[in-house]
Amino acid sequence: MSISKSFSPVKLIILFLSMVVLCCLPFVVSSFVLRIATGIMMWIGLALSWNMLGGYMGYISFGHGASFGLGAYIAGMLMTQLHLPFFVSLLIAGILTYIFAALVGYPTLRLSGSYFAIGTWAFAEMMRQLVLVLTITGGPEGLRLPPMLNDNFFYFVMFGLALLVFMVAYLFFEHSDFGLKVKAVREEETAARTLGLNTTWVKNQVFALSSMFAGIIGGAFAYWITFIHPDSVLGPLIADQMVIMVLLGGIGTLFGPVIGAIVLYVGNQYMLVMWGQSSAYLIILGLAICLVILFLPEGLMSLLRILRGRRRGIIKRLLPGMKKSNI
Amino acid sequence: MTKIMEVEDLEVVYGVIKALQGISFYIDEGEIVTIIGANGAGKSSTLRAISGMVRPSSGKVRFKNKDITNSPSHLIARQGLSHVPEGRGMLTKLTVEENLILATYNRKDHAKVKEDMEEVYKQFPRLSERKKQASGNLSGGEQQMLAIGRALMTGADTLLLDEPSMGLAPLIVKEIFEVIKRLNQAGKTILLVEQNAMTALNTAHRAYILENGAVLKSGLAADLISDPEVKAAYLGGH
Amino acid sequence: MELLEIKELNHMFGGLKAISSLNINVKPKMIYGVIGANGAGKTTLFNLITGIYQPTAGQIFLDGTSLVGKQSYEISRLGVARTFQNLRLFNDLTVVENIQVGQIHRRRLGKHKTKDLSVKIESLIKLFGLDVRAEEKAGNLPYGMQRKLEIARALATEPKLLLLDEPAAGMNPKEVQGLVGLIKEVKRQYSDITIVLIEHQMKLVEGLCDYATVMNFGQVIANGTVEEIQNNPVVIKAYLGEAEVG
Amino acid sequence: MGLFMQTTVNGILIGGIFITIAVGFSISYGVMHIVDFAVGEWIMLGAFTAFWLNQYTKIDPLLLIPFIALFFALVGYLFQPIIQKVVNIKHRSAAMMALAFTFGLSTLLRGSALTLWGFNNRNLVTMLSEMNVNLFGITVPAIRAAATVFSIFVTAAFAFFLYRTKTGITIRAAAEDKTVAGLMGIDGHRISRLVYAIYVGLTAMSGVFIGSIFSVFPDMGLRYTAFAFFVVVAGGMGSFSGAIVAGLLLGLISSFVSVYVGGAYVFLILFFILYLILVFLPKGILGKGW
Amino acid sequence: MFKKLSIMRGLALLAISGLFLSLVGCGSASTGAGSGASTEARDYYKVGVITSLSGAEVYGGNVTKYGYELWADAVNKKGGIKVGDKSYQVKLIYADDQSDPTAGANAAERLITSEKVDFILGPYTSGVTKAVAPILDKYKVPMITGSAESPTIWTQKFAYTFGTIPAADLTANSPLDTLAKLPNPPKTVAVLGVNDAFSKAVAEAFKASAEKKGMKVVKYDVVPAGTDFTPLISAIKQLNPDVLAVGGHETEHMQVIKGSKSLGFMPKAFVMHYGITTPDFIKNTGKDGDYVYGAAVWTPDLKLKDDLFGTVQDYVKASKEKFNAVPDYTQAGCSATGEAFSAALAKIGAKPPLSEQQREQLVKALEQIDIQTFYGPIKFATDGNWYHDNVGLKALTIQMLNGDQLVVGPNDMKAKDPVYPVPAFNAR
Repeated sequence: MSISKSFSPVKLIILFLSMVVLCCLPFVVSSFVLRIATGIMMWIGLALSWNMLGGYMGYISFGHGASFGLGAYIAGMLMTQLHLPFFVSLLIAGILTYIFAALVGYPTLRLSGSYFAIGTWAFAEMMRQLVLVLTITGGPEGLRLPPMLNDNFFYFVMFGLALLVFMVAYLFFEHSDFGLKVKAVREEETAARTLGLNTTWVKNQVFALSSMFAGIIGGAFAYWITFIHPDSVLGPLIADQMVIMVLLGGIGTLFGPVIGAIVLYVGNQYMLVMWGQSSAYLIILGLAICLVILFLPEGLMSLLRILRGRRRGIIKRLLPGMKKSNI
Repeated sequence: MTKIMEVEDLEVVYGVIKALQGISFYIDEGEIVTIIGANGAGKSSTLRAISGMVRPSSGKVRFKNKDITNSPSHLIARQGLSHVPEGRGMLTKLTVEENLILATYNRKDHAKVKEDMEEVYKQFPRLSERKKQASGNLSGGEQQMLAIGRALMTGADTLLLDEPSMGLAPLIVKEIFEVIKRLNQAGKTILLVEQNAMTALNTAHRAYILENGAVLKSGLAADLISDPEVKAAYLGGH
Repeated sequence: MELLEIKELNHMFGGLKAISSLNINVKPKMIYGVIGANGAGKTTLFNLITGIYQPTAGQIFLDGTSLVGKQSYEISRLGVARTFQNLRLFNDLTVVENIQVGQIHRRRLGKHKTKDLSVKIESLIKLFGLDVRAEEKAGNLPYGMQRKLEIARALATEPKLLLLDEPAAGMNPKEVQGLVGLIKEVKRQYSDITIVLIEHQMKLVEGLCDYATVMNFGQVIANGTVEEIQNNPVVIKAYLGEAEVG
Repeated sequence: MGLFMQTTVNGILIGGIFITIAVGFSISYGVMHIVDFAVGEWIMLGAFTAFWLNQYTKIDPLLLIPFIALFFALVGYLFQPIIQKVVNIKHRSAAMMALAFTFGLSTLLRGSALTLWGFNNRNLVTMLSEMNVNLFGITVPAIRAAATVFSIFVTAAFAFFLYRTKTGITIRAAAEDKTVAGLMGIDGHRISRLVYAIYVGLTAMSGVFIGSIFSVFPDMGLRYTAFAFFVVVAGGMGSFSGAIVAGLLLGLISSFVSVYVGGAYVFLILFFILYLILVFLPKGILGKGW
Repeated sequence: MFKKLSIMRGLALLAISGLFLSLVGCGSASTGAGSGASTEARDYYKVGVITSLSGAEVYGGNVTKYGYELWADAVNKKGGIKVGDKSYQVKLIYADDQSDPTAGANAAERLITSEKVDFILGPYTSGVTKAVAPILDKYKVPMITGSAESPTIWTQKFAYTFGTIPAADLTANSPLDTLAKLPNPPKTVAVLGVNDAFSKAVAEAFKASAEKKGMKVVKYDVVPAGTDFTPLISAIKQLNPDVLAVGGHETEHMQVIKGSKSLGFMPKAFVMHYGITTPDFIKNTGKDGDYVYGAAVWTPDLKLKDDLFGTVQDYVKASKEKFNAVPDYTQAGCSATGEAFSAALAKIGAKPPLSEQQREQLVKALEQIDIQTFYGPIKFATDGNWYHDNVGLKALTIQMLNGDQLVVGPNDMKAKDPVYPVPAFNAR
């Protein structure tokens, strides 16, 4: 139950070392690589935030991109129109996305299964159309933010956000009563209610919380890219990628979304570099999704598990007497 | 008499639950055999395993001297074995007539189909009155009649009936069991699963009493009626 | 003073009457049996008490507080816990986690220290013989243990009223015997608790219950001690079916 | 008044085309319980097939419709077992995996089309493309009228098939309860294959009309996926009459909003209505969905 | 069963991991080579091209690609860009922006930091241009775009971004101006626009110029991409305007023509902007596309020439030979971007690879150039609302006929008189 129990000393050391490596990254690699790393961090954060809703609670949303876009636009408008500082805007964007999602959550969470998927998708499309016709958002012209061109800064912002979401996922969803409640809703909502859980409230909280993180990351993204447009931050691709990353890595696990985000983002970038002049990367992306679902429905995390199992199997074969001596 | 069906050491496991612990029994042609027992004793699982709705984990089912273990249910149905599931398995959006037509899907003997249809309507005049109604709008008794009628329309000579009395008023139960008897007299072999022990024993030739997935007792129905153990299994011993 | 008081309860599904004019009174600290064949409306009754369904008409009181119109979780917090006929465990969570979920709202009330609660979990797990498989996922337990876990989870909410929906379904005689002993042990350790259990096997009711109600077609057909019921001709008829057919 | 009538007619003609798609989609959802994200891609492939066949054979695309329907029915029939495999996967949310699978499929098909046929728009010219009919001062584009009439005809034929033939009854039975259907001697897998084949055939066939009314390009699928979802969801999954009403509703909303509110708001309002219907009328506007 | 499953799993694992490993391998190899180039002295210019090679704007992206490639071919055939007494070849490095601003920004970063390009030829869309421009400012790498036409790019005053095509609001008023000068000018106009940056700017300009010339705008509507135009067209038909003006791209233009024809709507003229000169539009609309008015800054019939490409006709021939495509003004504008760079490089005498200081000089030189090309004059504004945009060009009014772009205005440039009102669809 405690941290020491789920993380062996070896794992803790690995974790610590990787943190050190990640902190040193900006001072070692080229700025393009750093940019990719920033992108990876962003997507890790987004995939983890989606996983709170889709993985831990089992509500598959195809509209999570709306929160990302909403956060991006709120932060963008606060910075350009009210000239608020970045971090203040980010904070307000997070709070407003949270409130907005909490309000939208009540009707939307009445749906479940495929209906929830389509409902969130329709809502996200609606948001995109809304931003396109509003003048305050710049409509189709998009919104330009004051450029702040410091790669290291954004790397650390995204890294920090990804870490934050990871810690929240770890502490709130993996190791707390709240996480238990959420999983209980996923596993058996009726039973959870008869055990005294206000599942409506739990569901709404998860919806709002995961939206808030997507919103904050969206705000950071807006400042990083300096230009946002309804099609780029509210397009369906944002949500689709979150879903695919989590499925690819392993839904409902802590490291699955991380692995999924890294593999898909890096894969995507390299495919772009390699075959950017053709549409072949779409074929490969589509094929990869189909293959993973057909043969690895539990995601890449299940591969790790299989490999680990095999290793254990090998040990067993090498030490046939071990099991007996244990008894 | 020839054995139309033989079941050997049938075992069914749902996930971690062992619903059937290996039961064996047989049915002779033209018999009514009943399996009685409490809820969860494994009665329905037995029927499901026979008709291919669930895959038995071990054991054998032979029907008309053919091994039908592990055949998919639609192929078993084509052998002349029809299962009327618990809860009647109504296709509520289909009309009465459509339910009946559906059952003839695999039959090529069109003249006989027509004959059978008339026979079903004759046996169950209430269905004839409600031909065009969605079966979801029928009463429980009518639904049970339709379920049996539908099983007949598959051209089956052997019927597996799962709790035909469930949720029905006593008068209707009586009516249903009369039909079952008539069908048997007309030559159908029937395997009947019931909680309603006395009624079932009064109807059947032979019976098997199931408890916790195993056969507790078997014998002629007439003998079992007066058996105190039967009564005990239901009402508690005194 | 009754602990559970059900007055003129009615419930309709579509046009069908699942429960009609039902009256039941349960005194505190009783073990009370609700008996009836499949489809008699027993589970519907539990669903009405625990707020999963709302009754078409009638009243349900727990300790004088009306439960009608309240949500399931509110009713649970008032002290009603239940199990389900078709097991509704959190299959992907471990045994301990399942029980923890049951404790959550108690913990929120701040009446207990975390340490007390884990002690409670330990004693529950031991009581139900789940200690060897405490870290296993609920879905991987054998069936009998799953049944027990569900009861343990319900107990973790520290209910006044425990509703057991066919706790013995699918158990073999030995397991049923164990269960009877277990329920008695629970009753001994939690002396204030009141238990209502749904059963269609007279056997179990006979060994456990002080008092029972027999239901048929959504109506009460008999009330009384177990012995009275076993000798009630109406019950025998409903139970064993008509003596003569045709 | 003239404008009002014209707007109404336009609306009906826009929505008419989507009825066929919705009907096929609904029935495939009913039997297989899969929300197919690739629906737009089948439309696109149908349109492209018509275009290429027309290029090489010079046969009018409208006359090619039976062939395209049959060809894609075959494609669907051969492809269905793969989807069935996904549905049968032992997974907590198998239906969601299937949804994601069709999403992958749609990406794959779109990518292939873009790579094979490039990005250009293509014009699918039919014998009706140039014509229009004038009725009491209302102009009716012939191709759209034909599409709507054809759509209604196909829907009626399909309804007849479902309600009046043995196989149709079988399909409806499988949609309601595959297990019970199995007890009647019906092979559920075969029915699923058949239904998926019909769905793909119908959808690709509608692609010919959509391609000739608008234009043919590899990215066109995305847009029509949105419309198909609208009609299917608003009509209630699996409901025939719902699909027809929702198809017409889609058309009328687009038409009236464009004319009387402003074209900018068409999609905004459509998606908003879709969302409201989902939340408040999850069984569709007629309440007849599964 | 289980065994079979695990074999399939193994296969999938192999397939997927192989896929990604090969990608990572190839990718790192290519970046490895790129980063090694930083100190390498090369005798050619490395020119980055960021444009939409996939995504929604892939069509236009390829038009820009044709333009940039023709310039590179022409330069390299001549031995390269002449700086001092030596010529240096150019090498184009492509980066796909997927029609998405984020991907465009990534692409710019990669081209600059990994590929170490000397300068950049810019994106097709205005959105991507706006996302790329700040990154260029950061690294001080100049870019000229031959395509993006949204006026909002230039109001941002990016220091390192230039454009050869005048902003849409400078060009879009020409067709209505031309029509207004006719003896029987149109009195009523309906304006439709698509809700993207360029198309909306065009629609706004159409509306403004119509109002300025005293015409009545009877309908003005900006719709999302993908909207069905028929309801709008039938509403417009009821209003019976003399002119229907449309701001959009070739897909929408085709659908407006198709929709109008099928609804029997025939205004006295259709006015459009970019897109009507594309092969897609010409091929797909056929005769129905004739007589459509458009705005352009360049047509294949102009009598201009320069040293690199020769006459406009030579350029057209080269394009037809290589891409089987008649060039439009976007393609020509893209080809001309290179000429601006060549001229500026020659002027400051900077040999490849360019240092940061040389790139700064290059921007200064670009601000000062004033050259005549086959595309027309190139001179970038250095202040005002069109900062760094090429304001030297005059907007032309064109009218399509048999796939040719005939210049019908302004009067001093026209090759033919405008046809107005135009013949009905069925009278051609």
